[in-house]
Amino acid sequence: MTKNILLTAIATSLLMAALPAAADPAHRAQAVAVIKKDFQPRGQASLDRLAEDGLQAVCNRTGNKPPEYIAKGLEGDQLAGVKYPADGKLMGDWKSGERLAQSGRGFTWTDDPGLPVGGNCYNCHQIAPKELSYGTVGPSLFHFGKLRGNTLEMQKYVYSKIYNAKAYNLCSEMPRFGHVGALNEKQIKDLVALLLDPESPVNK
Amino acid sequence: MADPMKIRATMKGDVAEIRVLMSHPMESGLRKDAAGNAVPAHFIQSMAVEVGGKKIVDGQLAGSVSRNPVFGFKMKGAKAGDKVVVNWVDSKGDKRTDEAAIA
Amino acid sequence: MNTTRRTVLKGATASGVLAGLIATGALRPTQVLAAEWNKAAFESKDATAALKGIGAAAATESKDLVIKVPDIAENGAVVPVDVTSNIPNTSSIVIMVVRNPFPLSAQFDFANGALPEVSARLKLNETSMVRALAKADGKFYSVQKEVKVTVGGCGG
Amino acid sequence: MQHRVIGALCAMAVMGGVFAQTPRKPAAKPAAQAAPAPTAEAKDAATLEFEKFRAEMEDSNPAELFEAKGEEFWKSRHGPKNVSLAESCDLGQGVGKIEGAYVKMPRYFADADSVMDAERRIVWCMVEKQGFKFDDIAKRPFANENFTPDITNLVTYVAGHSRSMKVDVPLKDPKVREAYEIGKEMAAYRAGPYDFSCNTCHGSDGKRIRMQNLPNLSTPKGAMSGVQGWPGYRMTGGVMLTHQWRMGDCFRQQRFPQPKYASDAVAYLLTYMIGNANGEVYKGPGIKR
Repeated sequence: MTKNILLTAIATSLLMAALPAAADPAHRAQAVAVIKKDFQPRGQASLDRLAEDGLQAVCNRTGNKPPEYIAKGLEGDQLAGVKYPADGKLMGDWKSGERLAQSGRGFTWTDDPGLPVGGNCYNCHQIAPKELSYGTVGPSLFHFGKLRGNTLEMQKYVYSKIYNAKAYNLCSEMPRFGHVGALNEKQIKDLVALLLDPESPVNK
Repeated sequence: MADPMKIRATMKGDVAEIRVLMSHPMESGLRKDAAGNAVPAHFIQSMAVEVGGKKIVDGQLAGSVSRNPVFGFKMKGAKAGDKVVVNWVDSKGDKRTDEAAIA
Repeated sequence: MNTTRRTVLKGATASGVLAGLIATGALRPTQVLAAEWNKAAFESKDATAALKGIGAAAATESKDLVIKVPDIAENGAVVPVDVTSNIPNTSSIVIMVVRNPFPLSAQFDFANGALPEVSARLKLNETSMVRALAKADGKFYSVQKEVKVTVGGCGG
Repeated sequence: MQHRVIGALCAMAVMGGVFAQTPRKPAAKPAAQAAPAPTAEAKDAATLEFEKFRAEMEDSNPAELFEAKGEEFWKSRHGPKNVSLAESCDLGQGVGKIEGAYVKMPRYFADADSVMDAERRIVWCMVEKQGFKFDDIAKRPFANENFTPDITNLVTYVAGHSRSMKVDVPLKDPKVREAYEIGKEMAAYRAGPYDFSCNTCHGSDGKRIRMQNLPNLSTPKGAMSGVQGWPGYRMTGGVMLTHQWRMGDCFRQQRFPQPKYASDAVAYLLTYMIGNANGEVYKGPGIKR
């Protein structure tokens, strides 16, 4: 899942050396050792998921607050890795986007790896006003397009944010849906439409 | 053999409050298990509560009563020490009777 | 009572319940005998048929019948329902979940000092009206309230 | 939108709905449909609505049925060695003593040279004192459908004897403190396809996934709401589940592999979490969504 690591191993280790030491390196090291020792694979959740990729390592070692000069550079790397649709169209079908936003399935050891992964959006965000059961880990996205318009620039921002939220905030809590292959191009387009299409209930 | 019920009966003023917990899957027959197979119906259909030798509640239930059913009843004319007997019979003919005293 | 009981017993025989009752000794007169199951009403697939099945087709709305249910269910699998009847001579309380595949959920007949009041927990398949009925002096009264069933999150 | 067909992040896989195979009718439209976007306050109203029924739900909790079975097991002889836990198991308060034992774990047990949470300790007793095989217990450690393992009933029984008592994890014990510090670091460890750590969901105040509140485990009150109600009777599926199970389910939702049953990993995390709840009052086995 995390094969497309943008940082090479060498770059990572150099970077780690440059980082301020973790608050409690000894216990952190023990925690990592316990995690490696005491987990077992189940379903699609294999043990390689326990390894940090470069970005995770930076965030883990800095309590999710990397020094700005490091964060900026790495965010740029993440943004550079976003693959935009070849046809240049960034907005799909908001109705499909709404269905996708509702689904919280995917990647857990009880999920069938053959089934599509959901967008998980309502878990953390308020989106269309009709859905009352929404989470608040992320900001409300109600009226997202109404407030911001749907210029090509805005479409590009939303597409890239869903593709890789870490391009804008290195240690964001939001997953990198496109980067890790959870959502494909069409799905991300549909979510862009959900947020930006004037016909979407989000913007009514 | 069905597991025992938990019966709690207490006097609140002149009213006896009777609370019954039953151990039962209450399968409606409409549910599918993890493998996608229909789970056959198996639920309590009839129940009765008797206090001091007299029946006070006669109940009929559907599979839409929640699993491990919980019921609350109230009555007048009972006193501490009276025996409360509850029984049920399910759709497979399994049954269970338990008793408690009003506290 | 007697006619209904006989009809019900016939239904029960078909499903083998009666045989079970006899085999387990539940029909011995010395035991607290639970009511026989009104198969026709409980297996009705819509609320109207279920009402007919319990003889309550002509129920009238009543403010003296109080139903307490949550506006939004925390979990559709366990929805607390409290029903209290302030109608004199209430002898039975019936609870229905209108949009369930089998709407009729429970019927309680009271006697010997039991107050016409019951609390139970029911499964709601989806957002639905929950209807309570009370039988008093042979007539049926009803009240209903909607319970919303929503998508769940983690669950503590 | 068809609400319940689509799995929420955390909905149990088994439950598509209460009557899963029923053909779906369009859900009734909520009355407030036409209103503008519901505000955060409206959401809190839903939470308040749940709260109104909480006391009644907790007062008549099917967990009692499992407590009763646990008591039966605790007091009677079992296993290849045919001894009872009542006459052999020390939960830190002396052999057979269970009053207040649950809220004083995790603690360090010299005989096992480990920091153990309640469930891990009882499993240890079943293995060491009664002669059960650990692997047999660990094969099916948690309840599902119509199966409830003895260990779950036992934990529920023991937890029931810490009702209304203050959580008192002995953090002054250096071994327990060490476990706490390691657990704290584990909670912050982000990995997996979604970059989640425990703290992603449970490290700040006032957040929700869908309708469920996310306790902030770094504060006493928040940690307590993560401790409170476990072991709990889960309305979804109608099964009794333990705190060990809950930790595993968090990792499932974190998209991690599964923590091994009754392992250091779970014990250390529980030490961090329950330790943070020290001083808060535990209400006994609970009822969960």
